[in-house]
Amino acid sequence: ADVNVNIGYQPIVEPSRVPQADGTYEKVTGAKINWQKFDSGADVITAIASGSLDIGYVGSSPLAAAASREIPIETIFVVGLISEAEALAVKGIDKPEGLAGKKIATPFVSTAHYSLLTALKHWKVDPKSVEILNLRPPEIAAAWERGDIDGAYVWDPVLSQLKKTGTVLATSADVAAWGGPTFDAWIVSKKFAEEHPEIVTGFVQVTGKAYASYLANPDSWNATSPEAEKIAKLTGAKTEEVPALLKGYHFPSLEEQAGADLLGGGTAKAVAETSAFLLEQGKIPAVLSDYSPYVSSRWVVEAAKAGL
Amino acid sequence: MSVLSLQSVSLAFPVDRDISQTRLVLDGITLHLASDEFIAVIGRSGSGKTSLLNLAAGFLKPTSGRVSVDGVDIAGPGADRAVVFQDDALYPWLNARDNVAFPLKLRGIAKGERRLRADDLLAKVGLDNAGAKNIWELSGGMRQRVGIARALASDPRFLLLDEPLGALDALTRARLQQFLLKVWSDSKTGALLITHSIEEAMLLATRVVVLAPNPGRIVADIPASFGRQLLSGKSLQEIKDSPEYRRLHDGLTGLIHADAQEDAA
Amino acid sequence: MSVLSLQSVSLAFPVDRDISQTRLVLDGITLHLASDEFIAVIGRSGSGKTSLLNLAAGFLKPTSGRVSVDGVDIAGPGADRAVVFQDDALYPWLNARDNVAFPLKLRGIAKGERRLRADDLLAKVGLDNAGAKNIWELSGGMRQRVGIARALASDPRFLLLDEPLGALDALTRARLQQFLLKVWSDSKTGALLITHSIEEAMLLATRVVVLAPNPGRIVADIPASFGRQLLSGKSLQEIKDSPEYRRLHDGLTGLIHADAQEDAA
Amino acid sequence: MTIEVGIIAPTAPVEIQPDAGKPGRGRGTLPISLVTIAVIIAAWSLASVYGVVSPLFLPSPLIVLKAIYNVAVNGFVDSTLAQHTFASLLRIFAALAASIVIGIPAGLAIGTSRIGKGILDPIVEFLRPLPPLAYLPLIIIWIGIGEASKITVISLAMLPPIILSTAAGVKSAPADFVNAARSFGASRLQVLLYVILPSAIPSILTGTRIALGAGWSTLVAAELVAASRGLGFMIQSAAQFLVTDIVIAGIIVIAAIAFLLEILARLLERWFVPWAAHR
Amino acid sequence: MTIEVGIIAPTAPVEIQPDAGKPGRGRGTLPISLVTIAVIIAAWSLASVYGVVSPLFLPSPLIVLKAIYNVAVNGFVDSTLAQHTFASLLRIFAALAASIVIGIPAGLAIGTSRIGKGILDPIVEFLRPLPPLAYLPLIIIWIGIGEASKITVISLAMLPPIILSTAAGVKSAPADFVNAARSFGASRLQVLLYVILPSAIPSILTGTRIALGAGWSTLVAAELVAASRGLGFMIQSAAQFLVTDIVIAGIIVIAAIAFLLEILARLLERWFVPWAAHR
Ligand SMILES: Nc1ncnc2c1ncn2[C@@H]1O[C@H](COP(=O)(O)OP(=O)(O)OP(=O)(O)O)[C@@H](O)[C@H]1O
Ligand SMILES: Nc1ncnc2c1ncn2[C@@H]1O[C@H](COP(=O)(O)OP(=O)(O)OP(=O)(O)O)[C@@H](O)[C@H]1O
Ligand SMILES: NCCS(=O)(=O)O
Ligand SMILES: [Mg+2]
Ligand SMILES: [Mg+2]
Repeated sequence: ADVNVNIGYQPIVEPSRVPQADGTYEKVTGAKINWQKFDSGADVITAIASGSLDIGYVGSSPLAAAASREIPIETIFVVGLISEAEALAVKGIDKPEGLAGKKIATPFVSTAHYSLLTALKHWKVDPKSVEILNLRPPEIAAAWERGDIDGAYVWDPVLSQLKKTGTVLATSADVAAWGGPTFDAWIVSKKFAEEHPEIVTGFVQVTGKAYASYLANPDSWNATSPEAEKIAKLTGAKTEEVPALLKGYHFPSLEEQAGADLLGGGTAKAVAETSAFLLEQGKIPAVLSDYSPYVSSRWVVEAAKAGL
Repeated sequence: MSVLSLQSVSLAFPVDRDISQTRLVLDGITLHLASDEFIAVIGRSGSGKTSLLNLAAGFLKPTSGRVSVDGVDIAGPGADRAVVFQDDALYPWLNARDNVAFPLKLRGIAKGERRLRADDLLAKVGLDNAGAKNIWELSGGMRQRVGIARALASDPRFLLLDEPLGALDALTRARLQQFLLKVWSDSKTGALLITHSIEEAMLLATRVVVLAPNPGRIVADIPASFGRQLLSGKSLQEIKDSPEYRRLHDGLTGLIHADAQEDAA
Repeated sequence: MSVLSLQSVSLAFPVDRDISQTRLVLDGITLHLASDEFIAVIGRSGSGKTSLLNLAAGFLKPTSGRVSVDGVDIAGPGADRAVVFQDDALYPWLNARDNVAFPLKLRGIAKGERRLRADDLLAKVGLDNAGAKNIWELSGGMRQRVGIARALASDPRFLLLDEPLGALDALTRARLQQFLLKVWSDSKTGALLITHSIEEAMLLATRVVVLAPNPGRIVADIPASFGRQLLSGKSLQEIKDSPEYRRLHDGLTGLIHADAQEDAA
Repeated sequence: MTIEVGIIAPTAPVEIQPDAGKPGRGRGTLPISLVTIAVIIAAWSLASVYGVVSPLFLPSPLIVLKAIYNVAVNGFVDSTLAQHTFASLLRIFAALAASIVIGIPAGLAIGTSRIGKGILDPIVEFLRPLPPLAYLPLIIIWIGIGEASKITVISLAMLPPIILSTAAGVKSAPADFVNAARSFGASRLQVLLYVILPSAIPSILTGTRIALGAGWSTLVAAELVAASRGLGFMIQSAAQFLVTDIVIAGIIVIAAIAFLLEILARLLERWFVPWAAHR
Repeated sequence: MTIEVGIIAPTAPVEIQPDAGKPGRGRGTLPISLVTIAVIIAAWSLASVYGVVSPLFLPSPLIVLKAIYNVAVNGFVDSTLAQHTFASLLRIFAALAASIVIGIPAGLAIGTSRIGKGILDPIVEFLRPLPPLAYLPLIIIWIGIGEASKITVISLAMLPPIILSTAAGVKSAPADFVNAARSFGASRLQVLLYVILPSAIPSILTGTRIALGAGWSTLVAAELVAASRGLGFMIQSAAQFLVTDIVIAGIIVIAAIAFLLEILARLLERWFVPWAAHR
């Protein structure tokens, strides 16, 4: 009988939307896939923990939280390192010291929130001296428009909206360089990985292929391309914005994924550091001594072996 | 002196949900009530007595004809025409005293004064100690009396009473009849009394109006003077034994019966 | 034969919000109603007549004493004791016919049969064509008659009537008195009738009970036979002219007046 | 209190008119409402023409109209407007059905029985103030991410008004109505079905109308979780990418549907409980 | 319909008791409610002891109790439980005040005046189904990110039940009550204040109770807007990091407060509208 796979995705502009739209995953894995949209990593984690989802898309922050609570999951694919896609845009502030006493908004608990706090730490600006406000991206755009906030650490498309009238103080690429990388990843529930390893491999294979296709010729995924249209259709983004949105991430190839910087070791370290940071912020009650059980390079290696 | 007039008034109700069809309930009613008159309306159940009073009060608009006070068409209910309802219509959120004082409150009379006058009126209808009672703690007859006291409190030019003494025992009823008669003669308040008692109609009214049903219409309008006789000190027994009284009583009874026979035919 | 009994019953209500204080409304009432009897209760307004009926119906629990049917304490209202309410208590979501048919529906009688019986009862109370009418389209007297028809539809062992004819004109009232008398004698339904008319009490009842107020207590329980005389064909005038009638009438009037004097003292 | 034929509406301006007693339901409020709506749309147009609010947040009526057309024809996030609407309507009605089936008996139990009240009161009082956004994770954990969880979220918002209004309706049933039935031999069940329930119906209808509003306003929250279709899902997807015209289009569609349902509810009310106006 | 002294409650088990007519409000429902709550807590404990649900998602009552203690003493996301509660209570009460001040007159206008109904009906019907999550950006554009916007979001949820219940209450005022007042010379304003308003009060109270529930359940959405304190904010922050014990603690605190307010509302009802039980 057909295997049913429940996959939770987020409406984020990234290359795997294309095979999702094309039905390639179904073709390659031979499984019946049930795609479910989620708006935040926290909900994805909950759904996986409830057994409603097998594979899900989460950011590093919820991933760290989930691992710290010992939810049986495994990171199988690093979607992308967030680089220009998230940034701190400000109005009327030209240096980090100027942040003191200003109102900076960010969606709490997001990767952006993590990056903002990391950046402040790097700049040695006391977070308590900055008024950090919790707003969701659309509300950030509204508050910025009104002049209620002086800056925001947020992602596209709201970020590009802010850039029109503001300046960028730091991007997540900078923050990653300062030791606080943020990234999105695909995770799988351990139970499902044990029961259907071939499907997980197939999933990683198709995803990797999509990335490779994008990386081979990023410029061909322009505003009028069928790829952009498919992505727009699934996410709700405007087609003309898709190419720019794609550029906001650094998408690693399958080979890079297997390397020591990512699933081969770096990712587990990044999760551990994120967790330590969350603990420091009082957001989670405890951290684990070892996060490597929650990260596995097995799938990317097998997928790479299976060839593209 | 004021006059409340109904001129060639008719009233039709829609038949159930079919609003294109109507049923005539009152037809060609002409009636003038001067403020020194006491008109009693009698008639069979369903003949349109309450409807007639509702028109005079301004609760209903006539389908045709005019309702006016001193020649001015009425624009709905007004302080000149106080009503005692067939179903008491007392406010449950006010106690007996405050119900009676309600018309005074509307006129902005001070609290202490209101209380005094309300208690006085309550005493006059035989409810000396019921002022603080809640409406749901009153018996049916007590509620009717509170309703009468409330209407009197508004000090109207016309008093419209819909079977106000229906739920009272004979003694209380006789006392209140006396009381109404006195109020009417002292204050020159024109009274329109609906009653199902021919005796009551004759003893109180200066004119007895008989309503026949289907559609409601006036079949008799007969002057009476027994009330004045009563006021002038004549005894009840003496009045009831008089030949005029007997004659009128028989006449009115006959009128209502006649109408019933016609009904059966 | 059944008997509805009140034995040394008393009833107290709390005084307004102060639930620690009570007011005695009925005191030491003992009354037995057999199913071949017709008891009329008279008494001044507020003397506790409705309260007495509510106890018999099972709507109120006595503060002390027992209410029983054939020796078995009642457990609230029951199909053996049907009530006609002082305020009609008709269901506005049912038309007149369905209100009358309601007790039949409770017993699972088929729709067609219900309709026939309800229309028959409506005709008996003089409402031949009112079956399809909504409750709010009925006059006060019509509503009272629907209430009577509804209680009769339930075919009870005892009929408890709270001033059922209060809102009726003399003729309709006389007809319904005849009707009630006939129902009572035909069906052996014990009747407890509250009325404010001494005449009505005397003409219908086999016993007239007089209630004095503050607290309500039975001050007289007098047998009467005028109803049976009426049924056996004697004319109303003849009965009213008889010395027994006059004597009892004067006696009862005196009882109520006496109590009023005492009241004033 | 409504304007009835021949009756001088107690609080309406009282003028005796020549056609006073004629059949007809009094002048309607529709023209005034249409004027009100026209004024609001005009104000909105002016606000966007004069740029009082950035078009990013308040696109002009014309743009919204175009967006509605566009979503209807070409769709948004993979489904057409009709599909989104249908998905949401199914959820709303399923939730409504569930809330009625659960809520009315619960309300009756609270209103009529001491034990029912004792048991259900704390449960209802606990559920009432719960924020859907807070219990969403728990719902997912307990009933997964399928339709059931969305319907549950909407039902949880609809239940309290229905239960409370039913209980309030029960309390407003005159004691004499119940007494009468019992003296005609009605069983407890018959009293409930034939007397208390009809008495409570006007109140239940008001509660249902309130519940429908609550249901719609919970729709976005319900469709936050793993929906792939639905007006709430559409609005949420659009909001994330600042596609405000679609957001407003979605809001307008919701308002329009809710409005139609409200009209339906009022017709039902007028038809089935005409006596409510005559109490 | 409530159990009154000496009255055989129409639907309560009818047993004639020796102390039947004695003062006292009948046996209360509190014991039954306490048993119900105990049963629920016991079931919850068992579920967590036997691991029916992962403790991550349903921590045991003890853990939640500890969480409450912990938040009360040490705080969570930079504020103590008292501070969160106080912030939310302020918002709820400000919104309640605003909704009452706006909603009751609006409901009276809809219920009593054709023009009022014509103008307000479409506005209310439009506002009723709006999902807060959809209109948040517009609220921010118009009234910023301060307290006012949070209070507005809560008020928007509270207004419809209050308006609808007020209008329904107006309609339930018997025509004779209004007629009586007018025949004693009451002006339209006096009819409104002295007759229609008191008649509508039981219904308004029911509406207010429904509104309070709606207000609490919108709290999380309202506190999505730049809050740094508040129970909704606390719950939301905790939920995102799967700190379920705090989420449940927050829910329990909300339920407890709402429960106290409900008891208060009922006392007010019993005290101010005793006649409602005697209609
Ligand atoms: N629910 C109640 N609470 C307090 N007192 C009450 C209540 N019901 C009745 N009473 C009081 O009990 C007394 C008797 O009332 P009841 O209704 O039995 O009188 P009644 O004889 O039927 O009078 P009427 O002929 O006017 O109908 C009255 O004084 C009344 O005020
Ligand atoms: N709202 C209404 N809709 C339709 N018909 C009505 C309405 N109100 C009254 N009627 C009808 O009008 C007729 C007259 O009713 P009305 O109440 O005036 O009688 P009445 O003389 O006061 O009777 P009673 O002595 O029994 O109170 C009745 O046949 C009644 O059915
Ligand atoms: N971009 C990642 C979003 S979340 O999974 O952190 O919510
Ligand atoms: Mg009448
Ligand atoms: Mg009585």
